[in-house]
Order: sequence, then C-alpha cells, then structure tokens
Amino acid sequence: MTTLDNSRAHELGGHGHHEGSYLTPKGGFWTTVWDWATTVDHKKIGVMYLGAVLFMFFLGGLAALAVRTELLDPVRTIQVAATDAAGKPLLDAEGKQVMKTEIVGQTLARWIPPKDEAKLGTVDYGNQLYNRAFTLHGAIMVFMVIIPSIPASLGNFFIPLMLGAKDVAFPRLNLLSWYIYVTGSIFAVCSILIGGVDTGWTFYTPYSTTTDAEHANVVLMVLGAFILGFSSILTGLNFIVTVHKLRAPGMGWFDMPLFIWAMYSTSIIQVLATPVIGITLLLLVFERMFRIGIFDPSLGGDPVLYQHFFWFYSHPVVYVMILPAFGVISEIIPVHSHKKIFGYRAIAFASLGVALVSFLVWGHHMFASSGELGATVFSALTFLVAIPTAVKVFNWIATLYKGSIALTTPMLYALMFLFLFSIGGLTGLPLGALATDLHLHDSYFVVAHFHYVMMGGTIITFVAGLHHWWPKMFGKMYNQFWANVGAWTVFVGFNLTFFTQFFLGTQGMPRRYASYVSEYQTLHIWSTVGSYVLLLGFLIHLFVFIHSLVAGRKAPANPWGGLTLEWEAESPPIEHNFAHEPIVTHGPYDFETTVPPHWNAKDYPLPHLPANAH
Amino acid sequence: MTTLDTRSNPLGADVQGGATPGWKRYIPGHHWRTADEEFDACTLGFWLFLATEVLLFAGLFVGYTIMRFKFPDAFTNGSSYLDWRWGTLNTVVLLLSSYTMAASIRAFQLDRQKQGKILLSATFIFGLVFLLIKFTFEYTPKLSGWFIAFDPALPHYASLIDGQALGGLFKHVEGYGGKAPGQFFSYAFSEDPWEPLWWSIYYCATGIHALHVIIGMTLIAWCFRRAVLYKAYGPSHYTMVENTGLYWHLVDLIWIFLFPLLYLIH
Amino acid sequence: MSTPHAASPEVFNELDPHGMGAATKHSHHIVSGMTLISILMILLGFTAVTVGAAQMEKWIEASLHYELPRWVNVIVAMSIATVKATLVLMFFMLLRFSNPINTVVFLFCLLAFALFLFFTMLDLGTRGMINPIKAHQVEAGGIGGIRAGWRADAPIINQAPVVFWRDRKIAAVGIERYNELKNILSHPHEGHGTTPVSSGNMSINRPGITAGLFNAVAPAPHDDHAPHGAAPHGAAADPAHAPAAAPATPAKH
Amino acid sequence: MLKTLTNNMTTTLAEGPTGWWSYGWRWFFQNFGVNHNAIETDRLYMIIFWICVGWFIFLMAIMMYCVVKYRRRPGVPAPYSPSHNTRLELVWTIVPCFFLFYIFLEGFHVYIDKLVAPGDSLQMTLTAKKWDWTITYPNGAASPERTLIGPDSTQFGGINKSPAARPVPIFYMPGDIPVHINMISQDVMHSFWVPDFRVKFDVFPNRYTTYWFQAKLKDAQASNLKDSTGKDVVTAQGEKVPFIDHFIFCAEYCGDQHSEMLGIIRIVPMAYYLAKTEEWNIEGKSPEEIGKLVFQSQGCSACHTVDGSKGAAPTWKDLYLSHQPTNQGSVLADDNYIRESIYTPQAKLVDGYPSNMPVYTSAQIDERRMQGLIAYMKSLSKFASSTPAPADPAAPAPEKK
Repeated sequence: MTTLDNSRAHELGGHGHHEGSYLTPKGGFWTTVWDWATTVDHKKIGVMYLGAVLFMFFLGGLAALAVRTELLDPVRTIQVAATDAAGKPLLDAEGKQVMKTEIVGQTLARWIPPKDEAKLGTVDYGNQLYNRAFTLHGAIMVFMVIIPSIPASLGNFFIPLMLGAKDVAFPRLNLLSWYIYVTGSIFAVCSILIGGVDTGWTFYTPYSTTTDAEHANVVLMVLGAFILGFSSILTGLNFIVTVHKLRAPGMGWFDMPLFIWAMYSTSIIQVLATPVIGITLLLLVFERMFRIGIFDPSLGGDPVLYQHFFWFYSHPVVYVMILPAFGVISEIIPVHSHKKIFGYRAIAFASLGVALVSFLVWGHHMFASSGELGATVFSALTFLVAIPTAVKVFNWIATLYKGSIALTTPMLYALMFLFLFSIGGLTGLPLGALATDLHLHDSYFVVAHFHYVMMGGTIITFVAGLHHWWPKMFGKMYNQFWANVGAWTVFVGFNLTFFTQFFLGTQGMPRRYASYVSEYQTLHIWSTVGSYVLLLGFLIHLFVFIHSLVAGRKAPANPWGGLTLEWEAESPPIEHNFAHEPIVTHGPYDFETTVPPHWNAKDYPLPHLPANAH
Repeated sequence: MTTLDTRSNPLGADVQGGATPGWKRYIPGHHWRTADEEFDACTLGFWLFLATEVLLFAGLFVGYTIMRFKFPDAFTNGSSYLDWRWGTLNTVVLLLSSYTMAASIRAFQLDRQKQGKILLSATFIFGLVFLLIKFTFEYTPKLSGWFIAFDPALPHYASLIDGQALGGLFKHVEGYGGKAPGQFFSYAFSEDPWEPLWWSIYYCATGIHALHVIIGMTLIAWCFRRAVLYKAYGPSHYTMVENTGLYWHLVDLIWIFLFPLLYLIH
Repeated sequence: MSTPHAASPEVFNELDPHGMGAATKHSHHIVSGMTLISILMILLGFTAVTVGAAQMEKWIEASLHYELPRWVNVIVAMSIATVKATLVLMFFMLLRFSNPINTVVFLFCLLAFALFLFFTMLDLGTRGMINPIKAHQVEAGGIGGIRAGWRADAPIINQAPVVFWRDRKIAAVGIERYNELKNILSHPHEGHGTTPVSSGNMSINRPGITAGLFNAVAPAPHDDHAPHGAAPHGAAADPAHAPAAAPATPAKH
Repeated sequence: MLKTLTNNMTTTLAEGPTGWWSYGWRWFFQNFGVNHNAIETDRLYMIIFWICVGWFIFLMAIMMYCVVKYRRRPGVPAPYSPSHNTRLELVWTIVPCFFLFYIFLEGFHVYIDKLVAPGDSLQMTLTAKKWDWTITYPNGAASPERTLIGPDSTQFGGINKSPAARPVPIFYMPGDIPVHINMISQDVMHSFWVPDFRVKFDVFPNRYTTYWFQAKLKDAQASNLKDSTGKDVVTAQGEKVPFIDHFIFCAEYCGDQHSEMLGIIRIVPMAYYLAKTEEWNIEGKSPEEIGKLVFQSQGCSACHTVDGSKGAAPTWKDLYLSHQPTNQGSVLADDNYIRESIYTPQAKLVDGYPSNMPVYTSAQIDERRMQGLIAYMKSLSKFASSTPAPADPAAPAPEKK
C-alpha cells in the first residue's frame, strides 16, 4: 500500500492531517444545525438522507401495519341482539329479542371514527380508510423509501470514499437533491393530512383522474412523486459523473468495488427512466386539473397508454431498487468470508445487463390488459432478466466456497438475502409465464413476490449495509448479539408475513381488497401476526443502534478487514475523507495477497494468521 | 469547503476590484484535481441532464405518435388551423438564436467580452420574439378568437370580424376561438370528434417547450449578468455559458422536431 | 476555499492511468466562425426544404388528385428534421469535438426513447380499439362528466365537446349561418387543398384481439350467434344513436 | 372452487391430477380441473413450482454447507479457491436458459388456449361498472338473481361475507359448452377474474376485451339447486338441477367498494339455463315486470330498496311523485326526474346520500326498459294512483325542468 501526498491537501491550509471527524460539531447547537443544513459534504448529506428515509420508512411501516390489522378480520354483517340504553336486551311487543344488523371487522374505522356520524359503520367509510392506508404504504415505500434508501444514503456516503475521492462530482447539487427529496415528501405528507389518496401507488387512470374530484390530495401526492423524481435524477447524474471522473489514481474500471458498479448501473436507469415518470405524472396532473383527455377514454384517450407510460419508468425503477442491494451484497459477502469475489467481471456486467434489460420488460405488468402480441413479446423478454440475476446469485454462493465465513450481523443478513431473494426471484417465473400470470396477476401472489424482492431484497440489504458500514459512518460498534437477535426476528416475521401470501394468491385472494371471503382468514391472521413480529425485529434494531450511538465501543478503522478504500479512512472519516489521496495498488477483493489497511489483531484476527499473531 | 457558503465564491468575493477578470480568478472545487477535469465533468453532467430532458419530451412524442396513429384525421384537421408561416418564422428565430448562442460561446472562448455579451443578449431577444409570436399570434387567437390587426392570417377572416379592442389593434373573429385542450374545447366548427385531443397534445408539447424557452432565457440572463459584473467567462473558464448554450440548443432541437410534427401535417 | 489558485498539479496526470486527463484536450475546441455561419445557413436551407416539401405534397394532392400515403409526409419531415438535429448536435452542441462519452450518453438516451416508442407502439398499435363509431355520444360513467366550459360548476354534458358546441352553435345562429361560417373558418389558409374528412366513422370495430394474430376464430362481438345478437352495451355501435340529428351531421364539402 | 360456495366441500372432477409434478397442488389450489385451461394452468404452475423448489434447495444446500464447513475459526486459514472459472460460469449461464425457454413456451401455449375461444361458443356481453357486473345473455335478457353471501343468505348458510349484506349477482351459465364473453367497462378499469378458471382479463372503458371458459358440470360432483325454502328445484321434466358456483372477483382496483365487487357464475345444465334466460327475457312482459327485471339485473337493487328500508340510496317505496330534497332544492320525483336521475345522476342529488350512482346509458336502459322502470316505481308508490304528495312547505317550489 503506497500513498502519495496530496498536494492540494497541503494547499488547503494543512487541513489534511489534523482535521477532525466529519461528525465533530462546529460550535454551538444552532451553529451545528446551520452547518448541517448547508453542508455540501457527501457524508453529512448521506446521513441526512438516512434519517429522512428511516422516518419515511417508519410512516410507511405504520400504514402497512394498519393494512395488516384491518385484514385480521374479514368485514362482515352480523345479526346481534339489540339492547336498550341501559344495556338490557331489547324485546319487541311479542317478547321476542329484537335483532339488529351490525358491521364488524372494520378495525381502522373503529380507530379513526368519521367526522360525519352517519358514516360510522358503513362499508364505504371502512373501505376508504383501508384504501388510503395501502396507497400510503405503497407510495411512501416506493417513492420515498426504497428508491432513495441505498443509493441516496449509503451510496452518497460511500461512493466517494470507495473511489478515494473527496466528494461527489457536484456537491451542491447533492444538497439540492436532499432538499428536493424533503420537499417532495412534504407534499406527500400534506396530501395525507388533507384526507389521503386512494388511488394505489400506481395512480392508474381513469380512476386516479376522477376519484376525489373536488379535493387536491391526489394532485398533491402526484406532484410529490414528480418532485421526488428530480431528486432521484440529480442523485443518479451526480453518481455517474463521480464514477467517471473521480476515481483515485490507479483505479481502473475493473478495479472498482462491485458496489460502485451496481450504483453506476442504478444511476443509468435513474437518469434514463425517471424523466418519463416526470412527464407521465405531469400529464396526469393536467388530466385531473384540466381534463386534457390523453388518458381519458371519454375524450378519446387511452388508459393503457398511461400504463405504458407509467411502467416504462416503474419497471426499470424496480431495478433501481434491487441493483444497489446487489452491490451491497457483493461487498458484504467477500469481506465477511474473507475471500475474493467469484466472477468479478460477470457480476459487473450482469449489473449493466440488468440495467439494459430493465428497459425491455415493462409490459409484463400488463399481461391481463395488454394486447396479445405485446404480451407475448414482453413475456419472452421478461425471462431475460432472470439470467443475469441468476448469475449473480451463483457467483455469491460460489464466493462462500472455501472462504472463512464469519457470522457477523451483516453476513447473517446477506445470507438471509440469498434465501429471501431466491424465493422472490423464483416466484417471478410463474408471473413471467403468460398462462400462470393470468391467474396470479393482481393477486396476493404478486404481493408476496414483490415483497420478497423489494423488502427481502432491498430493505433487508439496506439493513445489512447499515450494519456493515455503521462503524465507519458513526465510529461506534454495536451489540452483535442483540443485532443478531433482531435479524432472526425480522427473518421469522418476514417469512410469516409474506410466505402465507403466496397461498392466498394462488387460492384466489385479489390484491387491494378491504374485506374478503372468510376462508382466507386463517392465512391472513398468520400474515398479520408475522407483520407484528417484523415490527418487533425492527424495534430491536432501532434500540441496538441507539445504544450503539450512546454507549457503543469506539469502532476501529477497519473492523471487518475490508480492502476497499473506505476502510482506509478513519472511523468516522475526517472531513475531507482521506489525509492523503489514496492510490490503488490492489484489487478490492484481493484478500489472499493483501493485508487489510489498519489491520490490528486485537480488533479482528485474520483467518490465515494465528489468533495471537502481532 | 464542505459547507454551502456563498461568500467563498471566488467570483463573488471581489466584485469591486474588477481589475482581474472573473474567469482568471476562478478556482475549481476542492475535490477536483484540475480545472479542466471539472469542466469535463460539468459537461458530462450536463449532457446527462439533457438526456433527461429529451426523455421528458419523449413521453410527449410517444403520446403524439399513439394518438396520431389512432386519430389521424383529428390531427390533420387540427393542424390545419395552425399557420405554417408563423411556425416557420419561429423555427428561423430559434435557429438564429442557436447560432448567436454558439457564437457567443466562441466569443467568450476568445476573450471577446463585448461581442460575447452582445450575442448573448441577441439570443435572449430571439427567445423573447419566439415567445411573443407563440403567445400573441398562435395561442391567443386560437383560444379567444382575438387577433392582432396586422396578423397576416386575419384578412381572410375579415368578413367575420365582429369586434375590436384597443382602437382596432385587436380584432375578434366570430366563432374562431375555443380551440382549447380536452374538455375546454368549444370550437363549434370542428370536423372530427377527437380534435380536442389534438389540441391537448399541441398545448402540452408547445407549452412545455415554451416553459423550457423561458428557463433557457433565465439562464442566459443570469450568464449575461455575471459576464457584465465579473467578466466571469473567458478562455480558461466558461462552463456556465457553455452549459447554458447546450440547454438552449436542446430547446432548439426539440423545436426542430415539433415544428414539422405540428405544423406540416396534412 | 479562500486559497489562491495554484497551477494544475501535473503529477496527477502522469499517474492517471485511464486517460482522464487526455480527454480534456477535446474540451476546449473553438469552432471557427465560418463553420457556425455555414451551419446556420444549412439549417435555414433545410427549414425551407421541409416547408417546401410539405407545400409540394399539398400541391400534388390538390392538383393531381392523388392522395399520397400518410407516411410520406411523416418520413420526409422527420428525415429532414433528423439531419437538422444532427447538425445542431455536432456543431452547435460541439458533440463532434468534445469527449466521446457525451455522444454515448446522448445515444443511450435516444436508445431509451426508441425502446419506449417501439414497444408501446408494438402493443397499442396491434390491438383493436373501440373508437366510438358513434362519435356522437361520449361514453358516460365515472369517466364521463365532461363539463361545458371552464367553470367548475358548468353543466355536465356527457357528450363529445365537439358535438355539444356544434349543436349549440347551430341552435344559436341557425344552420345556414353555421354552414356559411364553417365554410370560411375551415379553410384557414387560402389555397388550402383538400377538405379534411372526419374519422368519426372510420374506426373498425374489432373484438379486442390483435387483428390477424392467433385468430383461430375472430369472434365478432355482435355477430348473430344468438337470436337477438349481443345486447347493446357500452360504447358499442348503437343504431338508436347513430348520428340521428340531421342538422348535426357535418356538412360535407 | 371456494368451498364456501358449495355445500360439497371437496368438489373435484373425476380426473384428478396425475404426474410427478402434481404432488402438492392442494397446497396452492383448492380444487382441480374445473376446465381444460385450469388443468393446464395448474400443471404449468406445479411444474414451475417444482423446478423452483429444485433450484432453491440446490442453492440453499450449497450455501448452508459452505457456511457450516468454512465458518471462521481463529487460526484456521481460509482454504481459498480460484475466483474465476469460465467453464463453470458459462454452464450456469446457459443451463437456466433452457429452463426459462421451456417455461416461456409452455406459458405461451396455454395462454393461447386461454385467449382464443372456439368458434362455436355462446356469445355474451359483460358490462362492468362501479361496483357491479352485468352479463347480457344472447336473447337480451340479464340475470336478475342476486344473493347475499352472508349470514342472512338462505343459500349458503353462515358464511361471513358481504359487508352490509350487499347482494351479488348470480349469472347462470350452461355447463360443458364454451362461453365467450365480450367485456366493456362503463367507467374505470376493472378486471374480470374467476379464480376457478385461472384466468383474468382487464375490462376497459374504451376497448373490448374477451373472456372465455368451458366449465365442466357433467363429470363434476355438483350439488343440487335448492330454492329459498330449502327444497330441491325441479325442472318441468321433474329432474333435479345440478349446479356448481364459481366466484367472480374484480381484480383491478376500482375504488371504495372494490372488494365488494363480486359475482357468482352458476354452472347449470343447458336446458335449465335456456329456461332461465327465457324467463328473464323482456319480450312479452308487462312494463311493470320489465321494470322489476331491470331493477334486479342492472344493479339498482344493490343500493335501492323497495320495502322502505334505508339503503345506500333512496328507497323506491313511495318514491314516485314524492318530493325529494336535493341539492338543487326540493324536486318532484316525476317521470322526467327519474329519467334524468338514471341518465345523468349527478344533476340532482338527494340529500343525505353519497354521489355514487353510476351513469346508465341509453344503450343499457333503452326506452322500453326505462318505461318499465317507471311503471315499476309507480306500482311501488302510494302517490301514483292519487294526487302527488303535498309539497314540503319549508322547501322551495319544485324546479321547472
């Protein structure tokens, strides 16, 4: 490992050697707040994104729990004995018990009683609450949590560090994109506060252009998503330029960590697909406000055109969600099994391949609505996605072979990812095949499938990455035991919640149903119980992290023995990341030939050295 | 420099002491090795941004294609109400402005400050002319039926003029207005039931394009201001004016396609 | 960042193994003034050509009474526009002289556009749609409710605006005056050749199956399988509501 | 089919699933072989399922083996192995391709079966609107039968369904012959899904989509149809009527009562089907009878009651020629008002009720049916034969239309 003095660092008034951690407060409370609010430091922006995303995750999670709780009990009409004011049974003239009809099972309606008393106990009111809850859950989780989760928080923090750069290419743009994200989220939250949106996160026309016609909530939510698109574009644009222009000396394209490759592919999709959702949502707003008719059948427009517009963005964006997860896993598995990743180039090209193919398959969301030729072509192309994805999974498992696997929390999560994502990926096959999709489309099977991919893939990996890099980000270690307990709880809760839903789907339970036929109830109850276990698991993680921040042991610079450049920086990194500009002399995963930076046997033993070496 | 602090802007710091032109005082961002690298990165970043702009319009073009495929006659009918002469004039105006923009960048590259500023303002004025034509000669008559008296399209309708305003500067043609998008369409003499859809596409496409013209003009004005105040652009540093130019050319590029698609259908 | 500007540290360029520095040599190309002027002239020339071609097509149709296929107009106009756009990109936007990566970015963006257009057309272009054979009446329902005017409380008309306003105008001024006005207004430019024809009745009623694809049977929605045929429903052809109002039928020229 | 719908909880066909892949289908599907397409779909699904299980176990087994065998132990060096092997990588790129191609082909094959109806199918039309289905039979009749899928349902005792006891339509269909439905929506998008047939297709407001099925009745273990008193229904020939019910679900989110937008397809013998549709044919019926049929078949009965009890919409009992308080002032519910309310429901909204009456077109309710509805309302109203109800003195005078 050689380093070269960074002459620019010297120019900068000798900040280089003795500047403090980026977390060091700059002064009093308000000074510090102002410093963070106006920072252009990618690390601080990454942390701010992390906070914002976690908050939105909390909101979206609440909505999910509301949805699950409502489904605990099918809504049903029952005859109950009427009572008088004193609570005594009400009898009619002949002395017979008077019966009355009551609707039971509307949990949300009991919690949030309507302003208008007359609506209490009506089907519509209970359903409206449910519809708003699942729309809220979907819109928040997709637009405000999963899309920015790994790219904007971990990506922002670690891309420059992994490239050996001082910052992203356009730091001010980076800050701007955070503010745009916050603005978009505020729009969305406002739409909830003034009554909520019941369109589903897909905003399908003509329903979305006609529902709640007298209110502005749908427009607000759509504008929120539109604004969030800008944030996504700016982040992606920034990363592409950073990767092109700011690699450390010595770092060729194939010396980049695979996380960078994944983020690069992600950014390409973000830049190329997001503008289309921009114009789509804009046209939707015009449609709602001015009835321009492009998506409105009564004026000659076409709802299927809207679906094409929408999925041209929203399918690639599925890979915006999952590709960063691939990147994180490609980091965690080699580091924690201390072995060079298997098939580096295959994984790198698979990332690009997924990015390319993602633009060819959006029509598989529309098999039930699309024309026959379109459906057939899209089905054939859809299976193409499986190949690069499968290659990646094989590579990760092959990496484990003959490694030295430490079951740390991040690694545990990575293994869980392999388990869950395999299920998610494989259940994509019956959805990609035309005949079976006509049965499974818009059923709970789809719900289960994409939760296995989006949550089992992305959110689980987000948490894995957070555990992997937490010591680097905040300079504190966390309690591994309790973190592992949390991980197992999440795993159990997750499978309980979503595995049951595969069976619901094949048996015929449609999505977005506020009430259902009663034989689905058993599975729904299991699913709901699972969601509570999931909540418990995330709460354990929350407490582990809080404990770590308050009372955690100070983290060493390289707690896991990683070889990528971020482990060369201090924990937490100094304000300009590196005291000297690093020069890359080894590959990111050359564990066999390289002693990791800051190696210290007290912190962690190297597998190929005896424990008492050093 | 990890804090957003306008005072650290090297150009802003020394407004009064204008002895050294701004472009010479420019220091690249702390994370760049050389100014050239920063320039290259900015250009790449801006091209990526332009790609997003193109794809934004792609949605409109796809919508146009599908709708024209579905209702070809609505488009032919609708298009016949557009005057190709105004469209052509606007195309010429935008092409000229593109030229002046490119020439102004060239002037700044050669440190011809005065020429650069003149060309920049010419570009701005061309943009203004474009918008004026768009709004006064195209949108207004179609929406309201009010023509400006010297509009060459008007003499043909002289027999239908039923009102005047501002001492004859504006003239109203009976039944001409109401060619609004979607449900606001109220033109009574249309031949095709789907004509409102054509107007929706027309107003969305030209409206969003006009919005881009306005944004471009704002950028040009900002460049002009910096050129006047700080001599901000010169041979070694002209990133902003270059990228503004790219943006402006993109606006031109979109129009190059919109023009035949909207005006020259028959 | 208040430190004085220092000369570029050349040492980094030597260590730069990917030629990142080399690319910057392209960056500061200065296009000659002559080139710019010539490009402008060519662009203006092409504008004249595209307008001329369109006028020529109109002239051919009007004087030779030969209707050119629809694609001629589109292909000619789009080809010329593409040439113009390429010129702008290469010389005004300096793609020819700048880092090739910028060109790659732009080509990828065009590729995405092409995919978007191609697959959307592939689907929507190959299936039948119910274009209301009765252009007359808009399908009512949750998506109907078209209002007669700008105001939010304007009455709902449940009719194509085109038809509603036409009928209203006829009621206001009488059919003679209406036709008179229409005659003048629908020839906006003198010398305009053909009269546009309504597409209101040209839609093919196809049963939602890609025409000609897999049609072991092409089930017609209104065939006479059953004694009464399919019941009238939806936006289907409904004889009772075929354009009945005689004055409402657009006067053909 | 879902077991709630039939008294017989294990309705299956004689031909059960066969083949290695069929093991475990009961985990996923409640029944098997309602028709050819369903059998094929289940077969394909189970084949994919077992392929997936094979791959999954294979991968997870290797993973677990590695995790256990190569766990980190202090002082034990990692054995290491090459990080690249072109041949292996090619193999695991190409082998899945074969599986994928096979699945695509099979999926395509069965898809075509689901798409293309035999030429001799029975043609029907379906209209979907928020939140109801209407199927029109070839003779123009529509099914007026509805049932509650709830505890107060006489047909299916004790099933916990149907919020607000909203009655869902029953569509009688002949068994063992192909039925071809042409679908259109009145308002937003819906999706017609009969889980038992394993097919769904979206229903659009601006283009027809089609749906076909051939449900088996002969070979299935069907129950016999009973009337409301629990006695077997018998045909004119004195035969019992076997039937099998299948749920219809709306699978495309369409608003507040999306989850209540159900229906039942009841497969009965051809003769009984013909008798039923003839019974509902409006030809040769009095206006009042036509009105009653329309009331039941067009979904009016989902919200309006005829016995004076409060529903989601004003009751028709004593509605005709009564004074209704609306947002446009008090209105006399005469023929014109009724007509307007059906074709343009938003014009005048009766106070205290939500604005969710669907718009009917004159294609759905033609003049004859409209007259029928008015006649039916007349027969329900006490004001019809006498003088109009006295106007509410507090309300302004009824508007002139």
